[in-house]
Amino acid sequence: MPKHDTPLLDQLESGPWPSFVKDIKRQAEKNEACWDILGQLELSYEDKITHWKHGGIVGVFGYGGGIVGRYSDVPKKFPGVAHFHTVRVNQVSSKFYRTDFLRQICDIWERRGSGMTNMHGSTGDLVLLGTFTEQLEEIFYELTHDVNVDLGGSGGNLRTPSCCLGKARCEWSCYDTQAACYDITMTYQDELHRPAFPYKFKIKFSGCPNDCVAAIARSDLAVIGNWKDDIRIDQAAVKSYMNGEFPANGGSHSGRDWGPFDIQKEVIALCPTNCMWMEGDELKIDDGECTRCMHCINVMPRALRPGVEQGATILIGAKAPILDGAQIATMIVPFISMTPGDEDDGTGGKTGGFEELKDVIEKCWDWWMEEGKNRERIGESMQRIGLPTFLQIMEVDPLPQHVKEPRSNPYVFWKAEEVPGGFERDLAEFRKRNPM
Amino acid sequence: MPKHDTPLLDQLESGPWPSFVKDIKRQAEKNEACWDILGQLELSYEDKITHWKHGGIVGVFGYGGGIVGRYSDVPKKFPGVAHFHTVRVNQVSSKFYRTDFLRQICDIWERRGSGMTNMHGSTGDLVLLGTFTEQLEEIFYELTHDVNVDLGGSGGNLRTPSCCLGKARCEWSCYDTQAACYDITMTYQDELHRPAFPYKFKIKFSGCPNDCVAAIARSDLAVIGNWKDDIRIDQAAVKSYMNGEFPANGGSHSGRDWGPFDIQKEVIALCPTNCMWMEGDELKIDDGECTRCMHCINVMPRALRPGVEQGATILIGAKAPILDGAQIATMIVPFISMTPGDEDDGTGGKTGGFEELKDVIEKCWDWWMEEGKNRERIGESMQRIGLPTFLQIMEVDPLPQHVKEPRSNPYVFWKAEEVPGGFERDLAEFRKRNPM
Amino acid sequence: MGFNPEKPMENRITDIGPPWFEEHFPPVIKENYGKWLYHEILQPGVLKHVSESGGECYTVRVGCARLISTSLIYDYCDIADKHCDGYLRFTTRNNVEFMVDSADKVQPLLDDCNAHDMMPVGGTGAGVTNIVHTQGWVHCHTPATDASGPVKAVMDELFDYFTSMTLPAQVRIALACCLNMCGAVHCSDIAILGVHRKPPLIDHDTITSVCEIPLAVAACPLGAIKPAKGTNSAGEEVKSVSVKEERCMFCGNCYTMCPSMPLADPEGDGIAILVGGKISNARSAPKFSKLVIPFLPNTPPRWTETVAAVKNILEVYAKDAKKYERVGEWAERIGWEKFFEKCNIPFTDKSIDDYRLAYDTWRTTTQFKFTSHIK
Amino acid sequence: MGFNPEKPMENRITDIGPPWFEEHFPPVIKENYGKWLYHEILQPGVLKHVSESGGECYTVRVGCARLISTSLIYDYCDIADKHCDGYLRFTTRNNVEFMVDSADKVQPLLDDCNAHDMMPVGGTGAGVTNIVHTQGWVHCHTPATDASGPVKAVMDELFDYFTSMTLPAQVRIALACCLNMCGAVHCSDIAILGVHRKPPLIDHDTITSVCEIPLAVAACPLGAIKPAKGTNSAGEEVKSVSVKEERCMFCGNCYTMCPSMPLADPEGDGIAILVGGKISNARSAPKFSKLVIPFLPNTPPRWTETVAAVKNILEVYAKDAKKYERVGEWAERIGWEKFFEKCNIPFTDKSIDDYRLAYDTWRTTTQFKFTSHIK
Ligand code: SRM
Ligand code: SRM
Ligand code: SRM
Ligand code: SRM
Ligand code: SF4
Ligand code: SF4
Ligand code: SF4
Ligand code: SF4
Ligand code: SF4
Ligand code: SF4
Ligand code: SF4
Ligand code: SF4
Repeated sequence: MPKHDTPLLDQLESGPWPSFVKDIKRQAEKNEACWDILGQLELSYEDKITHWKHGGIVGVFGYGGGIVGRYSDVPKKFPGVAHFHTVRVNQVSSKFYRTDFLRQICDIWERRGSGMTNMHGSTGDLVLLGTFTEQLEEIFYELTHDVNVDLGGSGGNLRTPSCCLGKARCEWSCYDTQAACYDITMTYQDELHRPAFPYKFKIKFSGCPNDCVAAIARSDLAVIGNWKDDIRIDQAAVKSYMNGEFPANGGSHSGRDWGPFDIQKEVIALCPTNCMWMEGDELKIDDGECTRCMHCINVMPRALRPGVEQGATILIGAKAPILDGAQIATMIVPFISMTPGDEDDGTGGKTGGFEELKDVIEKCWDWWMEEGKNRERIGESMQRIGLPTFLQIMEVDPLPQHVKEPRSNPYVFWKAEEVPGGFERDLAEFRKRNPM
Repeated sequence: MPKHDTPLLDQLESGPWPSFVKDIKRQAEKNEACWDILGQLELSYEDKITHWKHGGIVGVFGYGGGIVGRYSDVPKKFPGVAHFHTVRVNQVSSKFYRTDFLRQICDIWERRGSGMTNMHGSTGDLVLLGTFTEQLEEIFYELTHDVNVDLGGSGGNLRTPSCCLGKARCEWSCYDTQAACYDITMTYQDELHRPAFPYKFKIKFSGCPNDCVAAIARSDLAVIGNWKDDIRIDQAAVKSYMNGEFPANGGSHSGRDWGPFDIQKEVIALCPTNCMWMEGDELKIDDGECTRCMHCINVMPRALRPGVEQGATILIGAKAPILDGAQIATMIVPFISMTPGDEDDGTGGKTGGFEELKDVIEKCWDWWMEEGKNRERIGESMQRIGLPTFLQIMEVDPLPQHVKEPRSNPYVFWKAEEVPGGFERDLAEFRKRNPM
Repeated sequence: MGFNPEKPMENRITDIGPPWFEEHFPPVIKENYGKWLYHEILQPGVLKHVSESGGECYTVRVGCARLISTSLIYDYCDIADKHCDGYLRFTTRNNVEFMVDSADKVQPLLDDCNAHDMMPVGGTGAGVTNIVHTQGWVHCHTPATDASGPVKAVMDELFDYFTSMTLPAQVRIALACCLNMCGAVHCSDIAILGVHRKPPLIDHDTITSVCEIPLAVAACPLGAIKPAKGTNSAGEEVKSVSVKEERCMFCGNCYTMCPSMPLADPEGDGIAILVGGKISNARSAPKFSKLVIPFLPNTPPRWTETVAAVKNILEVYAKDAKKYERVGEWAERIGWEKFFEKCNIPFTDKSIDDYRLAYDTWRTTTQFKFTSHIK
Repeated sequence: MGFNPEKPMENRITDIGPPWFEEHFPPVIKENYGKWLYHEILQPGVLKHVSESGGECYTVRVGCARLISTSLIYDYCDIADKHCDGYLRFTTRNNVEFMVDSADKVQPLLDDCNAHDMMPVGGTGAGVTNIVHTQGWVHCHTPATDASGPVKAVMDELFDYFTSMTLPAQVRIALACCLNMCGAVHCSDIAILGVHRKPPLIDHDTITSVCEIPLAVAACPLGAIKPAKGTNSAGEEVKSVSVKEERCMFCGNCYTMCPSMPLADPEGDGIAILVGGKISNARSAPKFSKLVIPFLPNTPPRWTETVAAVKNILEVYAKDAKKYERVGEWAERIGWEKFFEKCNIPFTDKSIDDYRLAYDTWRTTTQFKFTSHIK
C-alpha cells in the first residue's frame, strides 16, 4: 500500500492516455522504490521544482559512458531513490525486440533497479531508470553475460546511433538502415564507450528524406537515404489513384472527407519544384528538376517509387540550442553509396561495409578531436571556422548544393597565393606611382 | 587640341552608348582642365589604379558638408586637376528642372569649375565635378544669390533627401513625394548642413511599394507609399485586358511575343498571397490577405488602382555593407498618414506638414545622436541593441508585422519586473527546500 | 556465478554492442526485408505493408507513456507472444508496434490491445502521435517543468486526434523540460518547452569546493558571469562569481557546468510554446519551431494553460490549413501576423529575435497584412 | 557685385535648400498633378500618361552617361526649350526625360533626340536601363576599378536591350567601384563591384602624422589591425600599426580612416559580379544581390571579361526566365545550382558565405538538384 499521499499525481490516473502514475503504482507492488519515486515527484508537484541533485559521476569500470548518475536532494524522505542512476542500454537497430530478450532485461531490472524504464530515450537507448551505485557492475555483468547486450553512450563520446525502420518495413528506404546503424555502432565501440571527443557526437540513419528518425534535426551526422536517377512511375497505378481506387497518401487522411482525389491539386501543384505535369493521362516528371522531396511518392505510394540508383546524403552539425542556437544539419556530401559488409563480427552480426561513410566520419572526427574546443559540438566548430574551411577539411569540393544561396556580402577572404604578386608589396614602388 | 595622348580612352569614343570621353574632349574646348581629367584618367587606365589622393577637408564657411575635397597625386603632370573638389548641389525634388535654372548653374560651372558634372549623384544631388579650393566660396555665393539653390549634404549629417516621381507623373503614388521631400529638406536644413550625427543619415521617398527611388535599399529612413483599404477594381477594364484591348503591364513587354494575355497565369498565379480569383468574368480580391505588392496593379494599370485610404510605411536602417554587411530597411511603422503642410516658407515653397513623419524622424535622431557610436549607421545601432529595444525607443508596439517569422531560439531576455518575485532570491530558503 | 566484486575484471565482457538486429526481426519482416512495395493505413493505428513477394505485414500501433514499468513491458510481451510469434518493436516516437502476417490476425490482436487499459491504438497518418519528451522532475537536475505530467495532460486532451486521422497533415508535438531540448523540440509542429526566467543563484557556501570557477565563467555565452569575491553564510569571503543579471538569457549552461548556480525557481519556471517546425524534407525544407507564447506558468498536475494553448493552436490549424499542409507551412502561407490573429495569441516583443542571426528574421519589405494588431 | 573675400559673411545666404519644385514642373505636370489614371509605354523610351481630366503627358527618355559636360546639358536644354516649354527632368537612374503634352509633339522631339549622337531613346519597361554607378578613377580615392569606363563598355554591348523591351522583366544593373557601394549594388539584378584583394600597405613614413592610430585600429571589423612599432624609410622606429593579413577581408575601411593604409593594387584589384538582387516589393520581397563571380581582372579600356560575364548572365536569363520574373526570382525558382549550371559559371568556395549570419545561407535539407557540379 502507498507509502506517501500523492493527491496531485493521483489526478493523473484518470484520462484516456496511459497513465504513468497508475503504472508506477502497479510496479510499486514489486519494487518498493516506486513509492518513493511517486513521493518525491509529488513533492516536486507541490514545490514546482526538481528534487534531483546536480550530476553525479558514476559508471562501470572501463567505460566513460552509459550511466547517468542521479541523487535525490531529499534522500531521508525518499530512501528508495536516494540513488537513482540511469542505465542506458544500446537498443536493437530500429527497436525490434524478441520478447525473451525484453523479459531478460526486465528480470534484471526488477531485481536490481526500480522496475521503471523509458522505452526509449530520445537518443534511442533502452533506458533503465533508477538504481543504486552498488548495482551498476552487477547489472553490467548480467547484461553482457546473460543478455549479450552492451551499454549505450553518454558524455563526450559517440552516442548510441539509431535508425528508422528502413527496408525492414518501409518501401522507400534507399539503403539498409539497420545494417548501417549496426556496423557503425560496432566499428566505433571504443569511441562510444570511452570519451575522447570534445563533446557528444550523434549519428542517425534515415532511409529516405522523410527522415523518420529525425536525423537532420537531432544528429551531428545525419545519414539520409536518397537516389540519383528517376522516380519510378507505374502509370496504371497513377490512373487508379485518379479514379479513386487507391487511397491518397496510403489512407493517412481517411478520417475526414477531403473530396475526391485531385492529382493536380494534391500532387502536381504541391511539388516544390513544379517539375510534374500530366500528358494526357500520363504523369510526367522532369527528374532533373526534382529535389526528391518525397511528397508525390508519399501521396501515391503505389504509383511512384524512389529511383534505383540509391545511396545516401550526409548532413552534418544538427544540435539543440545550447549555446549558439539550434542548428539543422548542413548538407555536406550530396551522395554516397551505402554497401553493407559481410564480415562476421563474431557476435553473430555483419560489419565491414559502408566504406565511404566511415571515411567521412573519420575525416570529421580526426579534425574535430584536434580542433574542436571543449564542449563544442561539431556544428558549432563548423560555424566557428566557416563552411568553406570545413569543406576543405572534409576534402569535399565546394558545390552550389552546399548553400541555399550564394553569399550576399562581398567579404571574400583571398589567400596570398591566389592573388598575383601575393600580399608583399613595396611601399617605395607604390609611392613612386602614387605619391602621398 | 589635346594636351595628352589618350590611346586607351580614345577606344571609348566609339559605340552606341553616349561616350563620356567624347563629351569631356568637347568640353575641353571650353575648359582646359578637361584635358587633364583625360590625362590623369588615361594614366589610371595604364596603371590600373586611382591617382586621387585620400580625402581632403575643404568646404564653405559655416557648412560641414556639401563639398567633397579631392587632390591629384600627380598634380605636376595634371595641374588642371591639382584640386578637383566636388560641389553637391541640392537637386529639385524628383529632378524636374526649368532650363533657365540649369543654364545658370552651367554658366557658373564653366566659369568656376571643370565644366563636368554628374547628373546626378547616387544620393540624388546635382553634382558639380572638379574645382579649386579658392572657387568654393564664390560658387556658393553665386548659387545662393543668383540661382537660389543651396548645397546638398555630405559627412556625418542628413544627406540630401530624394524622391520618386510620385503624383507628378505616376498614377500610383500614395502621397505627395515631392512635398514630403521638400518639407523634410527645409525643416532639417541645420541637420543637413551642420554635421551633428554619428554618421550619415539618408531619407528617401517613394510613392508606392515599387520603390522607384530605391528607398528600401539605400536610405536610413525609407518612406514608402502604401494604402490600407481595398484595391480599386474597374471590372470593365479587366475584361479589356482579358480580350487584349489593353497591353499588359502598360506595354512594357511589347518587344517580344509572349502570346495573348492570360490573367490566370500573369496575374492571379503570380499574386504572392494567392488572394485573387475570377468569379465568372469578375476579378475578385480578398484584400485582407493582400500584402499590396503592386504586381497585379503593375500588370493592369487601367483596371486596378491602390485604395483610397493612402499614406506611407516607414522602414529604417538600409545601408551598404560597410561594416557589418548590407541591410535592407526594416519595417518599423506600418502606416502613417502623409498630409502636406501649407505654411509659406518664405522661399516660395510650402512646409509645416507631415507631422507624423517628423515625429518618427525626431524620435529616431534623438536616440541615435545620444546612443549611436561614431561611424555607426542607424541600421547598425538597431542591430547592436536589438529590434525589441529599438521599437521601445521608437514607442512603437511590437507587431508580428515587424518580423518575417517569430524567433526560433528560446533565448528571451526577461526583466526582473516581469517575473513574479523578481530576481532576488534567498539562498537559505532555497537550500531549505533543495539541499546541496 | 555472476559478477564477483573481488575480481571485477574476471571474464569481463565489453564492447559487444547491441545484438544483431536480424535475430529480432519477426519472420514476416525477415522474409520481406527490402521487398516492400507499398503500404496502406487501414484504420487509425493499423498499417498494412505489402511486399513484391505478396507477403503482407499488418502493424498495430499502440500509444505508450514511454515512462513505463517492467510490468507493462511484460504485458506487451504477452500480447506479442500470443499474436506475433514473440516479436514487437518500438517506434522512434516511443509507440509500440505489434506486427502480424495476415489480415485475420489483426482483429484478435486489436481486441487484446483494446482490452488493456494502457494500449490505445492509433498514432498514424494525419493525426497527433506520441509526444517526444524528456525526463523532467522524474529524473533530471535542470528541468524548468515536468515532462511526463504535461505530456499525460496534453495527450488526454488530444486523445481523439491520436485515434483518428482528421488533420490536414501529421502534427508532431514535442516537449523538452529545459533549453537543452533533449526532446529536440526545435523542429516540431508544436513544441512545449520548459523555460527558466531567473538568473542563477550563487551558492557561495559550496561554489569554491564543487565548481571550477573558470569553467563557470566560460560557460556563459553572453559573458554575464565574472569571477568575484563572495561572502558565504559563515560570513567568510570566498572565491566565487558574480552574474550581470540584465545580461542573462536563462540558458542554464552555467548550472550544467557548476552545481552551485541553480536557476530553477517555482515562480520563475514555466513553459514556452513554439510552433511551425518540421523535420521531413517533404515539400518544404525542414524548419525550426518559432516561439509564439513566451511563458505559461507551471500548474501541476494538469498544466491547464499549456493544454489549452496547444489545443487552441491545433484546432485553429485543423480548421484553416489545406490538405497536406504542416503547421509551419500553413503559418508561412497565411503569414505569421495572420497566425497570431487567427489563433488569438497576443504578440509580444519576446517573439522578436534579439540573439544571433536576428536581423535575418526582421521584415524588410512593405509586404504585410493589416491585422487587428495594427491600431 | 559677387562674393567679397574681404567680408565673407556679408549678406551671406544659407539654409535656403532647393527651389520649390512646382516652379520646375512643366505645365502638363502641374495641371494633372495627382490626377494620373494610367500609363502606357508606346515604344521603347516613350511613355504616355493619361489623367482623369483627359490630360496627356508624353515622355521621351534618353540614355545619359551621367558623367556629362555642361555643353551636353545645354544641348538638353535646347531640346527642352524647343519642344517642352523649357522643362526637362532626370530619372532616379540618371536618364533624361523630355515631356510634351500631345501626341503630335512626340515625333519631332524624337527626331531631334535621334539627330543627336548622345541621346539614345530607350530605357523603359522590360529592358536594360541606365547603369547606376559611381566615381571610380575619375574622382574617388578608394576605387578598385573605374566606373564610367566599364559602364560605357557594358552599355555599348547591351545597347539593344536599352532600346528594346524583350526581356522577361526589367533588369537593373549597377556598378560600384569599391565595397562602399555608392552605387548601392547590393540589391541589383546584376551588380558589378570593384574589389580589392590585397591587405593594406602600411606607410610608416606618414602614418604617425596623418592617421590617428586608435581610429585605424578601431576601423577594422575583424580586429586585424593592431598598434605596433614600424620602421620608416629613414630607418627610424615609429608608432604605427601591423595587419594580420590572413584576417583581412579587404573591406577598405582602414584606408577610409587612415590615408597611410592604401589597399589599391593593379593586380589585386578587379571586379566581382553579383546577381539576383531587387528593390521593388513586387511579387517577392526585396532581395540582396548574391556573389557569383568572385573576381575578374581590370582590363581597361573595355573590360572585356566583365562585359562578357554580364552579357552571358543576361542572355541565359532572357532565354530561360518566365514573363515578369526578375533575375533573382528566376534563380530562386530554378535553384542556384541550376543558375550556375545554365550560366556555365564555375562555382567556387568564394560564393559560400563565411561572414556574419553565414549559417542562414547553408543548405539544411536533402533537397537539391543533381547538376554537372556533382561528380
Ligand atoms: C535521457 C535523455 C532525455 C530523455 O528523457 O530521453 C537526455 C537526458 C539528458 N540530457 Fe540530453 N538527453 C537525451 C537526448 C538528447 C537529445 C535528443 C537526441 O539525442 O536525439 C538532445 C538534442 C539533440 C542534441 O544532441 O543536440 C539532447 C540535448 C542535450 C543537451 C544540449 C546539447 C547541445 O549541444 O545543445 C544537453 C546539455 C549538455 O550536454 O550539457 C543535454 C544533457 C542532458 C543531461 C545529461 C542533463 C545534463 O545537463 O547533464 C540529461 C540527463 C537527464 C537524466 O537525469 O536522465 N542533452 N539530449 C536523452 C538520452 C536518452 C538516450 O540515450 O536515448
Ligand atoms: C558621389 C557619390 C557616388 C556617385 O558617384 O554618385 C559617393 C561618393 C563617395 N562616397 Fe558614397 N557616394 C554616393 C552615394 C552613396 C550611396 C548611394 C545612395 O546614397 O543612395 C551609398 C550606399 C547607400 C548607403 O548610404 O549605405 C554610399 C555609401 C558609401 C559608404 C558606405 C557607407 C556604409 O555605411 O556602408 C561610404 C564609406 C564612408 O562613408 O566612409 C561612402 C563614401 C563615399 C566617399 C565620400 C569616399 C570616402 O570613402 O570618403 C565618396 C567620395 C567620392 C568622390 O570623391 O566623389 N559612400 N554612397 C554619391 C553621392 C552623390 C550625391 O550626393 O548624390
Ligand atoms: C514508425 C516510424 C518509423 C520508426 O522507425 O519508428 C514511421 C513510419 C512511417 N512513416 Fe514516418 N515514421 C516515424 C516517425 C517519423 C518522423 C520522426 C518524428 O516524428 O520524430 C518523421 C518526421 C516528422 C517531421 O517531419 O516533423 C516522419 C515523417 C514522415 C513523413 C513526412 C510527412 C510530411 O508530409 O512531412 C512520411 C510521409 C507521409 O506520412 O506521407 C512518413 C511516412 C511513414 C510511413 C508511411 C513509411 C512507410 O511507408 O511505412 C510509415 C507509417 C506512417 C504512419 O505512421 O502514419 N513519415 N515520420 C515512426 C513512427 C513514429 C510514431 O510512433 O508516430
Ligand atoms: C522614372 C522612374 C522614377 C523617377 O522618379 O525617376 C520610374 C518610373 C516608372 N516606374 Fe519605376 N521608375 C524608376 C526607377 C525604378 C527603380 C529604382 C532603380 O531602378 O534604381 C525601381 C526598383 C528597381 C528594382 O526593383 O530593383 C523601379 C521599379 C518599378 C517597378 C517594379 C518592377 C518589378 O516587377 O519589380 C514598376 C512596375 C512595373 O514596371 O511594372 C515600376 C514602374 C514605373 C512606372 C511605370 C510608373 C508609372 O506608372 O509611371 C514608370 C515608368 C516605368 C518605365 O520606365 O518603364 N518601377 N523603378 C525611374 C526610372 C529609372 C530609369 O531611368 O530607368
Ligand atoms: S525515413 Fe523513409 S525509409 Fe525510413 S521509415 Fe521513414 S519513410 Fe521509410
Ligand atoms: S519528389 Fe518532390 S520534387 Fe520530386 S517530383 Fe515529387 S514532389 Fe516534385
Ligand atoms: S515608386 Fe510608385 S509612385 Fe513612385 S514612381 Fe514608382 S511606381 Fe510611381
Ligand atoms: S497587390 Fe500583390 S498581393 Fe495584393 S492582390 Fe495584387 S498581386 Fe496579390
Ligand atoms: S531537457 Fe533539460 S531538463 Fe529535460 S531531460 Fe534534457 S537536460 Fe534534463
Ligand atoms: S543562464 Fe546562461 S546566460 Fe544566464 S548566466 Fe547562466 S550561462 Fe549566462
Ligand atoms: S564606391 Fe567606393 S570608390 Fe566608388 S565612389 Fe563610392 S567610395 Fe568611391
Ligand atoms: S581592409 Fe578591412 S579587414 Fe582588411 S585590415 Fe583594413 S579594415 Fe581590416
